[in-house]
Amino acid sequence: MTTMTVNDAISAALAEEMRLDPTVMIFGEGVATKRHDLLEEFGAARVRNTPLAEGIIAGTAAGAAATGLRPVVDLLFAPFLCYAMDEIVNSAGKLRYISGGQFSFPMVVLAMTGAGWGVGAQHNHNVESWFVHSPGLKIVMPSTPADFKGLMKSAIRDDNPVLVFADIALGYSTGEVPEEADAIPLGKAAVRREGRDVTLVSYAKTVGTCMAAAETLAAAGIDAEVIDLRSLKPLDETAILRSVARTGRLVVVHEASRLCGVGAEVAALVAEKAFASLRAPVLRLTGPDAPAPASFPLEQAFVPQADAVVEAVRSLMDERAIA
Amino acid sequence: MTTMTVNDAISAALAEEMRLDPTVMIFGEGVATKRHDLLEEFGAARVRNTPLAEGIIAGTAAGAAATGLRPVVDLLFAPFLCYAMDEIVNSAGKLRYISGGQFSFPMVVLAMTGAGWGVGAQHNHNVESWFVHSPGLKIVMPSTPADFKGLMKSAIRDDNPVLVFADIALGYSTGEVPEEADAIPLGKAAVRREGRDVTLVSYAKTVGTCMAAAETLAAAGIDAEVIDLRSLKPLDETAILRSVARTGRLVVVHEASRLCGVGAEVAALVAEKAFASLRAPVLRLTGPDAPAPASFPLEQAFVPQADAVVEAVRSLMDERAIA
Amino acid sequence: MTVLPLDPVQALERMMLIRAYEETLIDLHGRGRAAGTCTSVGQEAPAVGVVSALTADDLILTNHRSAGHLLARGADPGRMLAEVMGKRDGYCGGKSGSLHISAKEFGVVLTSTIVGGELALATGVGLSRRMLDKSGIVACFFGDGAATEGRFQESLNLAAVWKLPILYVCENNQWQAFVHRKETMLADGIVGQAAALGVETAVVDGNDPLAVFDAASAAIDAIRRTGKPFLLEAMTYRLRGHFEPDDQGYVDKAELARWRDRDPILGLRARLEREGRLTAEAEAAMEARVRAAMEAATAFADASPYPGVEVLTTDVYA
Amino acid sequence: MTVLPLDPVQALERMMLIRAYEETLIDLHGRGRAAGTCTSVGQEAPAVGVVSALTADDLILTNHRSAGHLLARGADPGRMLAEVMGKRDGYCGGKSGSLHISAKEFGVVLTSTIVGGELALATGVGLSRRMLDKSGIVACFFGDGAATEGRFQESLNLAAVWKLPILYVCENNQWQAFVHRKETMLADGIVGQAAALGVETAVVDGNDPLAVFDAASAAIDAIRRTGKPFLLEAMTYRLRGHFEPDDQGYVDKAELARWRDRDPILGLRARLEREGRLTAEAEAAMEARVRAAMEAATAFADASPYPGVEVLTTDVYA
Ligand SMILES: Cc1ncc(C[n+]2csc(CCOP(=O)(O)OP(=O)(O)O)c2C)c(N)n1
Ligand SMILES: Cc1ncc(C[n+]2csc(CCOP(=O)(O)OP(=O)(O)O)c2C)c(N)n1
Ligand SMILES: [Mg+2]
Ligand SMILES: [Mg+2]
Repeated sequence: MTTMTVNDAISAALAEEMRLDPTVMIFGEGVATKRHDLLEEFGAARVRNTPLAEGIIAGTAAGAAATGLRPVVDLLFAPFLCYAMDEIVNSAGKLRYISGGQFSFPMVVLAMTGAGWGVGAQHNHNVESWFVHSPGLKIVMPSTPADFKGLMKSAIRDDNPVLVFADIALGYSTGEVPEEADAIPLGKAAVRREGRDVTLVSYAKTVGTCMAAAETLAAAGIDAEVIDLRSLKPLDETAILRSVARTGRLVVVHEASRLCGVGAEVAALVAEKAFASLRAPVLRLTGPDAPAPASFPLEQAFVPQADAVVEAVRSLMDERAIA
Repeated sequence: MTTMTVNDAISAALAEEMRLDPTVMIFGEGVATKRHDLLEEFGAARVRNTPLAEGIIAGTAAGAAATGLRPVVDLLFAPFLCYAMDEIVNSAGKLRYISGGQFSFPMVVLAMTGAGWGVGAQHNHNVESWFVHSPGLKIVMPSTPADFKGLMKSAIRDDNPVLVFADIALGYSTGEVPEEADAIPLGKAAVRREGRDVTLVSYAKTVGTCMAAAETLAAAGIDAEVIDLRSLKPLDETAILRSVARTGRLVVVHEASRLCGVGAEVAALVAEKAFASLRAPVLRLTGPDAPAPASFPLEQAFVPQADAVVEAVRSLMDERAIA
Repeated sequence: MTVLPLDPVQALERMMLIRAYEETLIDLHGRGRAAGTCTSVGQEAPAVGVVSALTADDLILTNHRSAGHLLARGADPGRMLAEVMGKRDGYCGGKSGSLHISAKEFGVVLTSTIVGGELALATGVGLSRRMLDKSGIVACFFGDGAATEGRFQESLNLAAVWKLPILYVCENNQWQAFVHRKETMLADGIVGQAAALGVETAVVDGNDPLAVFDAASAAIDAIRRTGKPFLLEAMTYRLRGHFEPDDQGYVDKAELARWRDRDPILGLRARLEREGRLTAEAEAAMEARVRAAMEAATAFADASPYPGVEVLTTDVYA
Repeated sequence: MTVLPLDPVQALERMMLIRAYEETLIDLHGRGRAAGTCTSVGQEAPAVGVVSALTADDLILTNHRSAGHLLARGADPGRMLAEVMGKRDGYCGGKSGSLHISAKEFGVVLTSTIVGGELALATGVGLSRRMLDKSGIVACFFGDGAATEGRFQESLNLAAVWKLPILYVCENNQWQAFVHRKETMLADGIVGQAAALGVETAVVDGNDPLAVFDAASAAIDAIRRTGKPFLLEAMTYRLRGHFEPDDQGYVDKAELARWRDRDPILGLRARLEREGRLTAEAEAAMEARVRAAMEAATAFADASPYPGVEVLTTDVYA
């Protein structure tokens, strides 16, 4: 085990996969400048700066992926993906199907997202659910260094386009990472804490929020299970349903806004497939349906807090009538 | 009352609003060619063809809206919005908030979507839920000529960016439209059929599917209520909850794919706020999580059919255990 | 690999096949047996001229008006028709529709109906040629309309900066769906922009397949020699509407008539006749071969079954 | 409306204020009291030169490196600082952050931190000027990096075709975040592309505020006369890092030193001293005024409260 940050875990995954497979390369605005280690080790052909143009960066990745390379592109901040939607959604996500399976698109798109940097709504917008809604893509949004490393490795090896969202607030958080970390399969959730009274489903920074809430709840005798989705697509439906079947109660927590978010999907899934086990309403705690403010106290208020999770769970535990 | 098609209803709304307000204008690829009547009546300054560049079309609309005009832009097919995501989401949807309320964005984005034209996944992709998820936007997706006309008028008058999605399969469908149609307020669902046993929530072409299913169900003694959302944002939560409170059963039907779609939102809403009334699992019938195929029989199979709705409702009615 | 000089008689027959293919499709559409489509009637010369200048190693990206590029490359009109008709034996199993055919076996990769999509992908295909040390170049066909999407600038700029082996072929057919090019740009063509980005360019009469072949061959030579991209702008005209059916009510009749007089097939045929290189018998034989090919193609496509619904969700993920 | 000739001494003071504002911000950031930000240190001349050539009716769009444009236009440094610090009395109530200030009262509309966003919006602002018969023009500031986004082409092309009254001002500061311009384009500037689109252009020494003023005035005259867009490219240099803090470890030291020697403030000051138009007393008085202005601004911003959480979801919809 080594202790490393999320940012270092991403770098380590990149370096290891580039060592293993000469077709893996990385490019983006400032990538060669900022990832100087990779540039030194793998050279200027495989580690490239690009012009400032997200659309052609993603399009180049898709074209390269379809014809023999495994590109990783760094598009910096999630809202910038707006310039690359056509290439990601209409090309990378669809052209395999459209071509009747003639081509595949082994590529990775990296982007940061989330509150914590105070730079406002054009740099901070959690849009992962757009891509969950779109066909042909996979999406991961881990919460620990080990998961970032393991899932990043899987993302690079996967023959499909994978979007890896890094919650900016986690970049410098540290954690244990196995020395010879294996790839962690896409599509498997992690149970961060077992519990029998209520299931808390989350991903990215709000996993920590749920863990904190679970501690508080434990002190009050309420035993919360915390599920970290890690992969948003494929979604680990089994892990969610298995947990809710036991607990009968579900709160989904994420920073992205509520309407048609991943929380909506998880809640709808449970309302369909675990209905008989449900003993209380399914709650969602999410960021508000508003652009992200830059002002520090507002930005903090934007993110669901542990208090609110505790309160939500308490309200569910009181729904005795239904139990 | 006059009988007209959906396409004519949209044209009529445009003409009426352009007559009422000289700041209303329309532009897009081929708009002046295809809407020759508008060109004749309102002139080349207010009805314009553009270069083939969706991003700048939407950006121009946003800039114009912020400084005194009420532009309507036709972006043709929903997947082409991928080229305009930045302008719609990051600019039109966020800059009011970012500027602390200094600017508003009274603009309308028109696009066609949906199966029925056999032209494949880069022209047919139901992405309305992306915009529901994004702050600052309103979304309508009507099913009747009268609603298209009335909601289009409201969209033009609204001081916020409104996306109007037209299900291509409905373009030539006809219906009664009041002679002096008033604007229909955004955010109000329409109950197309009252019923007490189950609530079918839908929008666009699958409203017709639900109506057909309801007929079949009626013959079998099952009384379905059919709600046509019309506006996806604001979403008429009251209408949905009121209905489910009475029926205790919900099936959501749409052509867009399932994950993080509008159906997920409706199901999650009900699982939270009408849980106590629910007597059966909440079901969603949606298009598959795949790009839209072009081949006729596949394209047909892509869209939820009345049979499947009937079957889903029957399965719910059998859930006696829970009632 | 060397490319043989273009045999003008063969070029004529290829153009005739393209024309016949599209006329067959229009006819099938008229009889309700195929979906509407975008034809390239009048634009056969850039397809035949450029594609004939490519070697088997080269890759092609194209757009919604691609039948000519595919047929010039040797694709089977029967499998193409089957694709357009949504049949199982189409190149993409019927999933792609009338505008989208890609055929990996012929190096026709990633046909995009998002105008500009081919420009966005071309750089990646060029990059993989470079990185994998492949000898082939990439030919990317697009329209004058695509050149007004910002991806045009982005693609050419990246190709120039990264020195990617791409032949950009703009078929400037004067139309962008229902809008005349003159309404969307001040210049008469796009080479100025390419030059400003540092991309070498040439303009060619896009209704003369032999001139196109020569220009494309020179451009490809330059690409192979320098490793750098090149833009060839072929000036031509869309003789039919944007999408079948289309009454062309918005088209200037005089302009259309002028370009009809420059029909590339009639032009080459007249020239060959004039030069005594085409006899009436040879012509008749060509016509018969083309007719037979299209009859066989139609029969093949007709006989092909629709795909079963079980493939509705296959090929989404690798 | 007429614009007065630029008083070089006033121009100097304005540039000093901009510099002092940004140094204050860097200092506040260093002490943990303000978020990081993008400064325009070294690029004060295009801000002062162009903005001084505008009238009150003209509108400005700008980007993430906008403090100079705002201050040159007369915005209050106190309200600007308050905005950057997320305080209630900021121009946008604290919601916008360090990069996003728009101030309608000064005609500074729609500051975008999406690189290219200002280019996408400018055409609409130009269109509204035209359609509403407003006399003002639109000044759109953007960087050399923004010019590599496809929106650059799309914006200029539409402005050219629709004849929109827009002054595009490219502050070519040689850097695009952590990437040198030479890595992203083959030409040394972007006027070639604009010219290819039919937009009139000029290049100016972006470290000389008087030269910029003259060039901008001439460009604005041309826009008012012809109604057509114009692109002015100001060649300058980003003397500090992309975003504070930034150690500039990736910057070529010799290049940086060369441009430090061309610091626009030192340059103009030396020239005015040389020409006997600036006495030591006048200089001291200017410095004192600037210092006082920034002290007042800091005090104002410090005193301003944070917004209450009740505004978290206000201003989303009109
Ligand atoms: C992004 C996008 N916008 C609009 C369309 C609709 N459309 C299809 S073809 C076409 C015209 C394209 O013009 P050009 O690039 O010149 O090609 P041509 O059709 O003339 O061959 C348009 C507007 C599209 N398919 N994709
Ligand atoms: C669409 C987008 N991509 C990337 C960024 C990140 N970013 C912010 S400023 C910048 C550099 C911009 O360069 P330029 O346009 O030359 O302006 P400068 O910073 O040099 O003034 C980058 C890459 C962004 N804000 N928006
Ligand atoms: Mg064209
Ligand atoms: Mg720059």
